[in-house]
Amino acid sequence: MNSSLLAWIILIPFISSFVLGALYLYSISIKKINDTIFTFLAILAPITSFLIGVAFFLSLKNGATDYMYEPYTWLGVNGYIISMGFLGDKLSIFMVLFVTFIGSTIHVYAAGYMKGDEGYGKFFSYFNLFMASMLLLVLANSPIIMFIGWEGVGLCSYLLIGFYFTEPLNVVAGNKAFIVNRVGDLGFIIGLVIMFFYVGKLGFDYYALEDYISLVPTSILTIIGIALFVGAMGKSAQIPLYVWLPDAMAGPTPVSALIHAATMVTAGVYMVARFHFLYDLIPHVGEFMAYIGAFSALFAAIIAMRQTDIKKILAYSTISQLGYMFIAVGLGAYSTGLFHVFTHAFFKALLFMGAGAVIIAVGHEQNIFKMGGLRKKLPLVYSVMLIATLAISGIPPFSGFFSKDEILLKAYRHHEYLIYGIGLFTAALTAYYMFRLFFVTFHGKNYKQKEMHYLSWSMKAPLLVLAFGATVAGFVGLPEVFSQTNLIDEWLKAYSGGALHVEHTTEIMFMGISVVVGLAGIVVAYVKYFKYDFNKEIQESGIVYNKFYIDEVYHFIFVRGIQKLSRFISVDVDDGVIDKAVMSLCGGFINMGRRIGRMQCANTRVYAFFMLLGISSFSLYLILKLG
Amino acid sequence: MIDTIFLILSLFALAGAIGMITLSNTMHSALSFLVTVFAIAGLYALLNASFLFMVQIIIYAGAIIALLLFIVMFLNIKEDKLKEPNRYNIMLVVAIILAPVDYLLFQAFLKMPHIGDFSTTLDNFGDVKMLGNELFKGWLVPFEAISVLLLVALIGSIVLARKKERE
Amino acid sequence: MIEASFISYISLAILLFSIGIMGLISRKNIFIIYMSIELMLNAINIIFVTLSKYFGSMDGQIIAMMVMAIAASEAAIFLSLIVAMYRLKHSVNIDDFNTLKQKDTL
Amino acid sequence: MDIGLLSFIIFLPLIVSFILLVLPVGMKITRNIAFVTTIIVFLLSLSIFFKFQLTDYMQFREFHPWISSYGIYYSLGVDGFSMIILMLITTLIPLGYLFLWKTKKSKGYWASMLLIQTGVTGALLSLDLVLFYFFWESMLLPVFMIIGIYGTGNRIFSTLKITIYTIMGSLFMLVSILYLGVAFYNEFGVWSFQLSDLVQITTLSNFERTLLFFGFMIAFAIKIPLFPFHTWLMQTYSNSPTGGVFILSAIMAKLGIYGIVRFVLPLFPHQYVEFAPYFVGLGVFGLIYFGIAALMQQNIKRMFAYSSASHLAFITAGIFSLNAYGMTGAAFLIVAHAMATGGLFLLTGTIEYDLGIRSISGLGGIAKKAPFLTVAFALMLLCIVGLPGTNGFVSELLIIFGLFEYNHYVGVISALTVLVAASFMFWLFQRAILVKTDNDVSKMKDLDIKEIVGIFGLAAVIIAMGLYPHWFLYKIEPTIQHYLVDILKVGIGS
Amino acid sequence: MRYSEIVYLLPLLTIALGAVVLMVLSTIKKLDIKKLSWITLAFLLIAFGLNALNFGYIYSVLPFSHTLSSMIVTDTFAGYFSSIIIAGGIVTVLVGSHYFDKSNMLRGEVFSLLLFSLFGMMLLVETDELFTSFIALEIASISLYVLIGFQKNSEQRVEGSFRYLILGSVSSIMLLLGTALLYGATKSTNIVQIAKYISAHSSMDMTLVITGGTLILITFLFKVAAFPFQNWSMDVYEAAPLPITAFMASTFKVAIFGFILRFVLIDFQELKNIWSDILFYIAILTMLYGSFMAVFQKSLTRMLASSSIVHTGYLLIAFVSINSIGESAATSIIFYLIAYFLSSMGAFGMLSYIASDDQLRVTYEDFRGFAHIRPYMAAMMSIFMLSLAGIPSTIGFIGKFYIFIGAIEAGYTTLALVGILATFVSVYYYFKLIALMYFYPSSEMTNVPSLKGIPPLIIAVMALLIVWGGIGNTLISYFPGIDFLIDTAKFAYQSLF
Repeated sequence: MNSSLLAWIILIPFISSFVLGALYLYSISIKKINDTIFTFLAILAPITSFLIGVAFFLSLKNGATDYMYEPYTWLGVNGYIISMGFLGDKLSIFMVLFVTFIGSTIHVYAAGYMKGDEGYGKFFSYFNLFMASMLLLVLANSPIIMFIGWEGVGLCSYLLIGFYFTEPLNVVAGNKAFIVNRVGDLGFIIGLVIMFFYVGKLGFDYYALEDYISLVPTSILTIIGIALFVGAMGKSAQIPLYVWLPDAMAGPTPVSALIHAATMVTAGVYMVARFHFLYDLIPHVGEFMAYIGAFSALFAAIIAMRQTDIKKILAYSTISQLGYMFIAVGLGAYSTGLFHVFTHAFFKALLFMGAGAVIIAVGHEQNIFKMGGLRKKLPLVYSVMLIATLAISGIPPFSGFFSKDEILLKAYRHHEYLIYGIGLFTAALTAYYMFRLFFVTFHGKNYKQKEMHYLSWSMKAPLLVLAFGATVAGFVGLPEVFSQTNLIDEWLKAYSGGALHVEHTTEIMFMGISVVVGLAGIVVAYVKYFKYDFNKEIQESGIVYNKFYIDEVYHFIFVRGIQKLSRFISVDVDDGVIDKAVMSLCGGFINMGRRIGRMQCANTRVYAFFMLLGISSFSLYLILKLG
Repeated sequence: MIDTIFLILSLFALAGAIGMITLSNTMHSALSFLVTVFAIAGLYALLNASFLFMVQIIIYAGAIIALLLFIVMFLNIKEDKLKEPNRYNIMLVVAIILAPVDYLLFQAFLKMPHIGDFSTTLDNFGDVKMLGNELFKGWLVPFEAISVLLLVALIGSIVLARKKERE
Repeated sequence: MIEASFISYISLAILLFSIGIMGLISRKNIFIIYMSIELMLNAINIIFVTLSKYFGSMDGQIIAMMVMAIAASEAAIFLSLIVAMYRLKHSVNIDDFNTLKQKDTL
Repeated sequence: MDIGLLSFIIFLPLIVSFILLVLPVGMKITRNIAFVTTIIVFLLSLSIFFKFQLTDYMQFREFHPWISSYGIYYSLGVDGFSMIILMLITTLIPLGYLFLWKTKKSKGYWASMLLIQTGVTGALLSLDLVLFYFFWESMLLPVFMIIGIYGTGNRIFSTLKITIYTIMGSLFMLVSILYLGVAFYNEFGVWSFQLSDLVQITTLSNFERTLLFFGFMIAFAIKIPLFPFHTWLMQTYSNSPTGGVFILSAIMAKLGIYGIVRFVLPLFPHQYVEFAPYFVGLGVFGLIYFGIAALMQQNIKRMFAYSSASHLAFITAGIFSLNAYGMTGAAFLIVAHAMATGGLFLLTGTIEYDLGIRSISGLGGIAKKAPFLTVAFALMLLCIVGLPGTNGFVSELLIIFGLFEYNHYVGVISALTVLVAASFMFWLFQRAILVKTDNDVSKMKDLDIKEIVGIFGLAAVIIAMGLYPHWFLYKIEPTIQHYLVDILKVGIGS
Repeated sequence: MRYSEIVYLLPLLTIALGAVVLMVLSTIKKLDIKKLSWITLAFLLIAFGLNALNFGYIYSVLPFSHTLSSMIVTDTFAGYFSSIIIAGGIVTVLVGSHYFDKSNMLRGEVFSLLLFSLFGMMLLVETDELFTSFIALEIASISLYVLIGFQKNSEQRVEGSFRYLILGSVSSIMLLLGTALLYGATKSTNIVQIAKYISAHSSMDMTLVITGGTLILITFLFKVAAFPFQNWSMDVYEAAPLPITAFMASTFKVAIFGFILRFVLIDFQELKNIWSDILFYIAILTMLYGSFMAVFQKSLTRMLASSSIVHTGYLLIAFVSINSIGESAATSIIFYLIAYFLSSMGAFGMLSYIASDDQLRVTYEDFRGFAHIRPYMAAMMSIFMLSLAGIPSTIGFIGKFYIFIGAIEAGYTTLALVGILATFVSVYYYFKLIALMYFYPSSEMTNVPSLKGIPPLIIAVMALLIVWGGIGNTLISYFPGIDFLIDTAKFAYQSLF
């Protein structure tokens, strides 16, 4: 296969995005264009990319070596060259496949969801731009090129969160997402720069880095590792940079599904996996990462328990699940982390799309306590949501169970018992809050009889596809006890961090614990919310509901603080000190002139006196000089 | 003998000068200045400048001061109006400030290289013939320039003193 | 060594010159100011004539004579200006003429 | 006597401007002819770009005696660094014209714009220090006129302020130039103000060189402007008309940087290296200081003024990083920033033209009325922010590389640039363009076709330079290496 | 006696003849100001043409040296300065004729006095005898006193004239006293003889010579309005009718510099260093004083007067810098004089042209929005201001360039820096005028003469000369450029020796 096709995987959505954008601008300012054209152009792109991805997948599966395509020198300074290059290895093609697949389904879904929206074309333009950036991130062959995609997805995230930009809250959320991501990017860039200086001069693609990374002293590697992880923290919404993600739910639901649940947020995980050769050398950083992940998982789960907004709950659950992934990659089990990325993509996308369907159906209401009893009204949605909820809660045989269980097992086997405990506890919480959502939304009594909106097939079909995926995706990574071949570990052998052989009985015991914990969560939720009385006025409050006031604290420290500083600089320092000094110097000169101007008193005798003084001083000077 | 005359004349000159700058009445000070002018004319005579002696008397005493007095009287100035209470203080200050100037000038002349002789002179030194000869042989340009200057002064005084400009 | 009589002439000239400057600055009366200037010219003339005698050359005397002519021409200008000024202000006080004073001072 | 290509580029606008001023033609004809002139100049400079050879020599030299009694020559030349700025100037100016097209200014405006072009290209291409100074000061006058006549607010005050400020700086430079000339004369017995001659001076003591170095640096620091010489900038920008602020920000400020690289570096390599830490520090400090100050500005142009100052400080840090990365990055950021800031000022000018408002709080909801403008604004903004895919990113990355190589800690701090610009720029975008407010923006019109062609052309270049920077950079590589030789010599010497 | 030598004297004689002729003609009532101005112009042009005959090469002649006792020297230096002086006369007459015509106080004698004054100035630069210099200075000054006080029913004119008369007389007396001292020391009043004496007796005590020279220097400093002898200038410039101010500020200053340069360069080349310390401070104080005065003025005349003090300061920089090495400083004075002459003559001329109609006290405010009424006049005024400020592309810049390089070459970098400071301050008050002219909407200043007739034309020519002198030539070979001006200045300098 021609490796230049790698570029086309990216280029197709990019071109599509460009064309869509141009058409959209044309459409709104000159002549209206039919939405069908947009739909067609939009959906074509990810599907084509997906097909190319499949071709690469098959080729790799048949033993082809990694594909590398370097069309041109991106930058060459001081003799060091950074190429614009793409790498098609097993990891990237794996990512390409699931990104394009999930992307395609969400495109289809969005075609229904966004129908009739004013910004229809714009939406797909952004969407395809996102696809292109994400694919660039994935397919890049060097960290710098990856960073282009990395920031590109951040930009698309910004654009899509602020999609309805006339509403201040949306744009604020978008800004927040972008800025917080930028904080992460700061870390990324620092890591990048340090890496470039220690190894990059020998070549800056992954191969070269992998070869020479061991030349770097560990202390530096630690810094690089932490810096890069800060980047991942930003993108993957880990403590302390998670704050943007819940707010990012301001965007249209397909956006939340695609970007803020399935693909973009997992970029951090992908990046860590990509730099496995680095993190392998610095396990202490990995441990740190795992702890961050664990705490993020727990923290987000706790917050999610008391939220009322359906999308916010899902957002916190995303943070929580991302925490799991970081536990895995932090402990060196990259393939396990990626496995969870994979399964999570399915069920989380499904959850979001289901939520989107619900939201559409009830007329853009997001508070779960104002829904209720939707089971009858939306049977299809109900059933797929059930699958997804079970998957996320870790109930076998749904996909989430396998990946999450493997993570917990890995944690245990690495003797990280605290992490294991947190993970387990979080699993229980997850089951609890997810079923809380589920029960409240679909069961109970809907005391407000509302007109249900019609759901188009373009929304329903992707739900089914993903529901299928959420059900079976776990089977690609079956544990040893069930299957000899763990397909994921097989495919991503280089990233598996070494196989962990566990006694079958132990393994089953752990599975049992997980299932029990999950079921316990479900039971609690069932007791509390299955027959929930909607006539009670629900007033959630308290520290958990308010997300531990983290947002407010951040706002106070960073936003207010910097605004104060800004005002101080521009008003007090610039205007008050520097400019004033300059101006008073000038003013002082002029006033001095006015003072001296008194010498021009128009008195002849005074003038003559001055002359006399001059003559006299000349004489004195000469007397002194001549002796 | 000569020294005595010099002493007397210079005393007169100084006294006249001091009188000129101290007397408050214009007329008095003009007359005081006249004394100085005459004393200086005497000094010229002492210095063998016989022609200058005459010129000094004619131009200064005869022309300039006469003109001055004429104008003072013509304008009929009331001197009482001018109050100059602190003129002596100013004079004192000016005198102090002038000290270095005078010292320098004096010193300069004292250090002057000895190239001349003050005592011996020609018989006809300073008389009209010698002066005229020298004037037209060696000083033609300044002489002509002076004539231009006088012309300018003539026009100038006409212009300035003319009563009305243009009808 | 310079002869004493020579120096005494010069000293007289310097003294007269100084008195002229003193008069110029200390007096308000424009006539006296004018006469001070004339006195200064006279003082310089004494120097020239003294030098003329000293050098035994007529140059100094010629210069002195021409200075008198200049003094005369200056006299003409001076007096006519004084007349013009007196016509305007009816004053011979030089301090009364200060229309050109710098405005806008602090 | 033959007239070279560079002379044509410099003086064509001047001649056209004079002809237009004298002839009794109206504003429209003046504008059209001025535009055509700039296009011709652009084509000429394009031919220079393509004929440019990959060496570090000065090319397209022109060398004629001007004031031969003092060895002052009319001496022009282009190397990689000046070529890239020349391209920038000649590209940006016609583009700016497209935006200024509809301004109802008198013909003096257009004539002044042409004069400015002569001044800046002349200063850019001169290799004789007196000639450089000549153009350097001359270009101030049309700017003075444009801001003073067509500006708003307290324009007279700010015009006088910028003039006096910048002239003060350049006068110090003049003294330094003269001092160098005299030193050369004393050493070699002939007068010369050629850069290539003056670098050979060996007799100056270190102390003298340091003073002269600062003589030059004050001039450039004011022009750039560096902290604490920046206060003129805020007032001037906020009171200037669009064209004036466009020229000031996009072009003239860059000449300050250019001057440092072109003259200060070769003339005083020791001092350049010796004081590099301070200027790097000043640059990085300025980056953050101005960036933070920009956040709370109410006047949109004032905010861009701070933003420009922030970036220019960063560029300054880049050129003092003493390595190829920083230098190349600075050269590239000069271009990137000029394009993006120029574009932003032009767009802001359009908004101001339609609405007559400059304060951010008076705007809002423009995006709905003017989608093209919004898209263009966003693209420029992304370049300022340094988003990968735009040339802004490439240059910032290179400068960070350079600073990191210079000093690790400085490099890490300078990475804050990714955060600084983003914070205020996006906030501005939110408040001024996107979010709908109660303000009446119904008079807002979208860009017309000329402006669209212009601004999107610019955006295309920005993105092209972001995606394939090497194609634009390889031509200046030899020049940069040539400059580094000076610095390396210092390293060997000390 | 070679009668051909009369050629060298012809310009001077033409001026003298013109003065006398005009004196006679001014009594004829039928001739109005216009006609008289044409006659004056004719004489001036003839004199200029005669003067230009000897242009372009180095010569030094003592015409009729026997008859005139070598008291008149006509060399390139004298020719150079005479050209400027006559040109000053021409411009004054052309620009001023409008003013004289409009202000109905002036009579035909003005032209006679103007020519007499020119005669005095020319004699001043052409004589190498100190007493003749004194007389020449008196001729020039007395004519000016009268010209200033011509309108004797105006209080300020008479007052200015009288003040100038008193102080000017005192300063002239210093010249006379200095001459006396030099005569006492050297037994001669001829500059060349004095120079010979000094070089022959360098071992002897020079107190008398130096004191005499200092007194002459004081006269010079007074006439060019250097600190602390500067106070008169602002009053007198304001008092005088504007064309006369222009004449004084530019032409007279040129003549004085011509005189002192000849005197100092020939006689005091070696002894000059004795003054360098005090002149150093005088130059600084002069520039500072002028700057301090200029920044707060409201009246343009006073502003230009104080700025002329600053320009004196620049010239003094070069004056201090004159030393044995290099000729830069001396030449730079000669060059700067022409630059300053053009700029200030233009600026004052323009002012007088504008003010002639309504006899206003011309202030900054009067120029508010001027560019919108009279764009070309505003442009010319801007050029003069730019040149005075020393902005490149004007001759003022080249002049400053020259001065500063001379100062640095002589080791007076401090002076150059102070000069820079003064320049930088000057930008404020010059640009303020440009700003006022251009940046305000047109005001009610309706009574502005339109752009008609000779005066604006001559002003325009000066503006063009300023630009030409600032850019010079690179494109057209053999067409004189800046080098030509510099070379001319050098020739003038070289002809002294």
